Parts: sequence; structure tokens; C-alpha cells
Amino acid sequence: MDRDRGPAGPPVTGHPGDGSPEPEEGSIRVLLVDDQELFREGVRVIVDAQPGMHVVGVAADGHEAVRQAARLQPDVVLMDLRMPGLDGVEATRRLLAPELARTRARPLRVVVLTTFDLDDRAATAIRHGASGFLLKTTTPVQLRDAIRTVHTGNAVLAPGDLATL
Amino acid sequence: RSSQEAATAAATREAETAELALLRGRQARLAADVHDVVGHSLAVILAQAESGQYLPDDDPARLKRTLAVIATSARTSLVDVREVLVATRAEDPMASAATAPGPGRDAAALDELLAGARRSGHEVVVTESGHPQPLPPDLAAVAYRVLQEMLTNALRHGRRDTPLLVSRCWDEELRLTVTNHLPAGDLVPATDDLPPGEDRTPGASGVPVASGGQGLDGMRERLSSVDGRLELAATATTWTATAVLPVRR
Amino acid sequence: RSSQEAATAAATREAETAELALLRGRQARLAADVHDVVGHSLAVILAQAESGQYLPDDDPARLKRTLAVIATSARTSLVDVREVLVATRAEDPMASAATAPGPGRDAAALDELLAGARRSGHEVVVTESGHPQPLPPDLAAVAYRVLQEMLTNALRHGRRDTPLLVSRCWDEELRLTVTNHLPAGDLVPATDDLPPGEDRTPGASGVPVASGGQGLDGMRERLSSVDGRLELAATATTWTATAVLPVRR
Ligand SMILES: Nc1ncnc2c1ncn2[C@@H]1O[C@H](COP(=O)(O)OP(=O)(O)OP(=O)(O)O)[C@@H](O)[C@H]1O
Ligand SMILES: Nc1ncnc2c1ncn2[C@@H]1O[C@H](COP(=O)(O)OP(=O)(O)OP(=O)(O)O)[C@@H](O)[C@H]1O
Ligand SMILES: [K+]
Ligand SMILES: [Mg+2]
Ligand SMILES: [Mg+2]
Ligand SMILES: [Mg+2]
Repeated sequence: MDRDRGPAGPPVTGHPGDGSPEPEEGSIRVLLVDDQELFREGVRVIVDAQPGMHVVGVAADGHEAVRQAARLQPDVVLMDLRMPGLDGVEATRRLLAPELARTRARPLRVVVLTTFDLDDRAATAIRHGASGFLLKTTTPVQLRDAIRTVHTGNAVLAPGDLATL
Repeated sequence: RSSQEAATAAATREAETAELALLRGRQARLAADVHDVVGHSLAVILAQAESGQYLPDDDPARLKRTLAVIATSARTSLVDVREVLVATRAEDPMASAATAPGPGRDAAALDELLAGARRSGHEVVVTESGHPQPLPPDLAAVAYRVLQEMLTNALRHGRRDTPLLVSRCWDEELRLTVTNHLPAGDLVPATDDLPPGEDRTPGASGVPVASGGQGLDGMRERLSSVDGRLELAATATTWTATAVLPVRR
Repeated sequence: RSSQEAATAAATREAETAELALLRGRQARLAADVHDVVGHSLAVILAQAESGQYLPDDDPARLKRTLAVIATSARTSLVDVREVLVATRAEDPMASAATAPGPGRDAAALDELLAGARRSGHEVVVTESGHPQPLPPDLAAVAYRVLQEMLTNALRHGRRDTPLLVSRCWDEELRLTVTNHLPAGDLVPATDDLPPGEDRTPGASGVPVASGGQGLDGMRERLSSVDGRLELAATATTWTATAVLPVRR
């Protein structure tokens, strides 16, 4: 069950019942977007276990990502590229459209996740303003570092992938 | 004579060029299938496995659940990969006798899918009735793909410790049915009160139905392209998918 | 002039036929690579995940180690799959052979396969004899892939609770042998009376042998492409596969 979906209301933080401690003040708010529930589940556990960040919600496709971002005001979105419906590239473009970005109190950063670095859509997402590009083979430590890095306004790229762009 | 020779040569070249294009297309599709099938399941396995080190030590049941989820993903993906490869082979006109055209071919291809499910460790009970008959190629291809997805769904979403029930019934129509039991956590209310023929996704009752699934839609499309249809039915503990193909047209 | 035209046409046709053959070869190789790479790593992951189910509940550290091993396997095989996909993309028809995924080159690569099988929880006993020598790349790639599939089969179809016996014997030929015990339900009659060199699939005695498996065929094809061969032998309780590669040519 996805506890963060449901009627709009005050942004949900923490995950009552799953044992995660209440996020500390200033903890980075992460939105997970991927069409594979089991992948999201795994990444949620990993992110929640890192100090200074927590998952505020999940989405299974681009449309849901845009809705959830508006509702939950995450700091960082981890965005899968290949999804049915609205894919990660288009969702990134919509999330980072200048007119929308201007309305935000805090900046939103997008990190694109791909299974292989063989997909040129990752480069397109970067052109739409994504701050980073990580492979799903990334380690939990690299993922944590990437989230922190983009949150401070810097870019991250998967090692060796500059050439792809 | 010379111009006739030239014409023959041109025709041959055209045929070979077409075959080249076909082969290239098939290869690209194989690569895409591998990318999707394998990439996705390995990504899931990796994320689940990595999450393990962050799970609480005092909850061994949860650690074991994670292992079970991984085992299921690996098993499903083995079946999927095999199917991609079998399908690639079946498409190759140069492939071996197993796929040579003839009355035995369609049934053999379907049997291979069942064998694949069995090799994945699942018990599969098959019932046959009626008189098997050769299918035209388009129907055979649809039957193959649809049974493939029905089995994949049953392996992916069904209980692992109870057999899959598969039935093949040849009559005016060919009815391919796959029934599986639902995992304990997933039980859905009985749907005996569904209007007959209602094509509804069971499990929509607050049970987490994967919204992103493309399998059911894909089956519906394939079936309707040959004037067939998909029927779904669920009880409190089972899920049944039936593909109906008009074999006498 | 007309005969010159005919000659040109014939030459063109020959070239296109050659390209078709190359493409077919490449596709067969892609399918074989996918089968071996992915089948292997998923089988290893599956064995690891399933063995984890039987670990004691009071040892969370061990459960977590199992998950960490699975993460390593999944990450490695994603890298391997990527290499297969990259090789497929390359326009050069020889690319797939040249960049056959995995280290694939030498004894260390073969050792890594054995280590992987051990990590899956299986005991592996290795015997070496003769004088190891560097292999030319095509032979090294075939040796790697074939050992990979022999181990996969042994993990998938053999008993879990008895060791795999692997031997590497370097002489005029390199002989790679993998022996496993058969699960209790799968015992086959002794085949001591098989004609020597008979390349037969054991287990054909009413035991449901998977007819659609592609591993054995793939190994035969790979081996014969380098003038090697596959030998199979079964006793009532064991299965032995031997790959023979001509190392001095
Ligand atoms: N055999 C089954 N047993 C139980 N539930 C099923 C079964 N088949 C389908 N479902 C439910 O219906 C949903 C949609 O199925 P569908 O095949 O369209 O998608 P999926 O299997 O989740 O993903 P995919 O796009 O990879 O096929 C599934 O997520 C599952 O909840
Ligand atoms: N090491 C083994 N021990 C016992 N039986 C084996 C062994 N290797 C192969 N077999 C038998 O031979 C059959 C064919 O093997 P093959 O490798 O061609 O196919 P497979 O392993 O079933 O499937 P795949 O196409 O994924 O390799 C197997 O299904 C199994 O019954
Ligand atoms: K945290
Ligand atoms: Mg995806
Ligand atoms: Mg499905
Ligand atoms: Mg095999």
C-alpha cells in the first residue's frame, strides 16, 4: 500500500508504522518515480536509511509524478526514464518548466535513473534541466551522495557518461 | 535474354534486401526485449538486495521476505528470457524442425511455454479437450503471445506453492485458460456477481493492483485484432484468465 | 558484355548472401549470449535467494550477507547484459564475437565463474591437470560461455546438497568437465552401454526432459564453431558434461 497517495492534505512526512524515525529538521524530501513497485520499495528503504533525507512519496508514471510533486513539494525527484503513460523525459520537462519553477519556494532537482547508459533519452532529460543521471547499478552510497550533491545545486553524472551527452 | 537475367537478378536482390531488413528488425526487437525483461528484473533484484543491509536486524521475517521477492523476480525473469529466446527462434524461418510449419507446430510452441513454466519450479496441471486443429499463422502467433503473458502473470502474481491450472479446449472457438491461486495477502472479494462477460480486473478492491501493467491491455489488443477476446474472473482465492480465439472463421 | 553483367550480378548476389549469413550468425550469437549470460546469473541469484530461505532466523547478519552477495551478482550481470546489448548495436558483424561479454579471456575468467557458483551456496570441487596455456580469443570466449552454461545446468538441474565436480585438463585438447548428482526424483538408468562418443541427452527414460532447452544446442554450436565438441554422459545418479576444445591447432 502506498501511504503517501490519497486525498490532498498536509504534506505527508515519515512513514508511520514502518519504524522510520521522524525526519529531522531540514531533511531532504525525496520523491521516487518508477513504474516498478518492487524497485521503488527497495530504493525507499535505502533512501530512508540515509541520514538527512527521506522519501515523501512515490509515483508510478510521469503524470502521477507531476501531481505528487505539486502536492508534496519534494526537494529531489528520482525519476525513472522508461515508464508507461508519461515517460520520465516528458515528466522532467514538465516539472522543470520555467513558469512552474518560478512558483516554487524552494528549487526542485531531478535525478534521472536508467537501467543502462544506452538510452539517449537521458541526455534529453538533462537538456530539460535534470541535474543528474544515475544508473540503477549505482551503490546506495553513490545514490546518497548524488542526492546531497544535487540538493546543494550541483550536477552529478554517472561515471563515464559525459561522453554519452 | 540478358535483360531477363538482369530482371531475375534484381528480383533476387530485392528479396534478399527484404530479408536483411527483416533480420535486422528482429535483432533490434530481441535486443529491446532483453533490455526490458532482463534490465527491469535485475534492477528490481538489485534494489531489493541492497535494501537488505538497511533493514532492521530484529525482523528476520522481513529479511526472508526480501529474499523471497528476489527469488520470485529471478524465476519470473528466467521464464521471460526463455520466452523471448523461444519467440526469436520461432520467428526465424531458418530455424530448426521444431518450428517447421505443419499441424504439430502450434501445439508444440504452446507446450514449450508450459514446459518453461514447469522448469521455473511451478507445478502446472494441463487439461485438454476437443479436437486440436492447425491454426492460421496470425492466430497461432496471438495464441502464443497471449498464453505467454497469462503464464507470466500467473507466475508473477499468483501463489507459488499451488499448481497452475491450464486448460486448452478446442471447439468452435479455442479457449485457453490459466487459473492460479492468489497469495494470502492479495485475496479479493468474490466476483460471482459480476455481469457475465464483464471484462474487469479483479483485485480492484483496495488491493494494490499494479496500475502500470501493460499485459492485460496487450492481450486484449492482440485478441481483438483476430476477433478474439479476453475474459477475466476472480474468486476470493483464485484468478482465471481465458483467451478466446475464433478458430473457424 | 552480357556475360560480364551476369558475372557482376552473381558477385553481388554472393555478397548479399554472405551478409545474410553473417547477420543470421550474429543473431544466433546474440541469442546464445543472452541465454548464457542471463540464464547463468539469474540461476545463481535464484539459488542464493532460495538457500537464504533456510538460514536460521537468529542470524540476521548471515541473511544480510546473502543479500549483499545477491546485490553483487545482480550488478555484475547488469554490466554483462549491457555488454551484450552494446555488442549487438555495433554495426560490425564481428563485434559481438570480439567483445563477447564477461572477462572471457583466460583462466582467471573461468575461475571467476567457479567462484560465482560457490557464492550461490554450492560446494565446488576443482581438479586441474596438464599444462595451462593461453587461449586464442575465440577459444577463450567459447570456453567461458560453455563453462558458464555447464555450471548453470548443474545448478539448475542438479542436486543442491552434493558438490559439483569440475575438472580442467590441458593436453592436446582442453577438456572442461562438470559433474553433478541428480535430484532424487530424476534418476536415469545407467548409460554405460552408450556407444562411445555418442552425444545423447541422458534422462530420456520417461523422466520429463525439457525438450525445448537451448543450452545444450548452444554449447554444441559454439564448440563446433571452433572444431570442439560436447560430450554428455549420465549414470543412474550423476550427469557429466564435457567440453572438448582443440588448443593446439
Ligand atoms: N494471474 C494473475 N493473478 C493475480 N493477479 C493478476 C494476475 N494477472 C494479472 N493480475 C493483476 O492485474 C494487474 C495487471 O496485469 P498486467 O499483466 O496488465 O500487468 P503486470 O503483470 O503487473 O505488468 P506487465 O506490464 O509487466 O504485464 C497485475 O498487476 C495484477 O495485480
Ligand atoms: N547438469 C545437468 N544435470 C541434470 N540434467 C541436466 C543437466 N544439464 C542438462 N540437463 C537436462 O537436459 C535438458 C536440456 O538442457 P539445456 O541446457 O539444453 O536446457 P535447460 O537448461 O532446461 O534450459 P536452457 O535453455 O535455459 O538452458 C535439461 O532440461 C535437463 O533436463
Ligand atoms: K533518513
Ligand atoms: Mg521503468
Ligand atoms: Mg503482466
Ligand atoms: Mg541450460
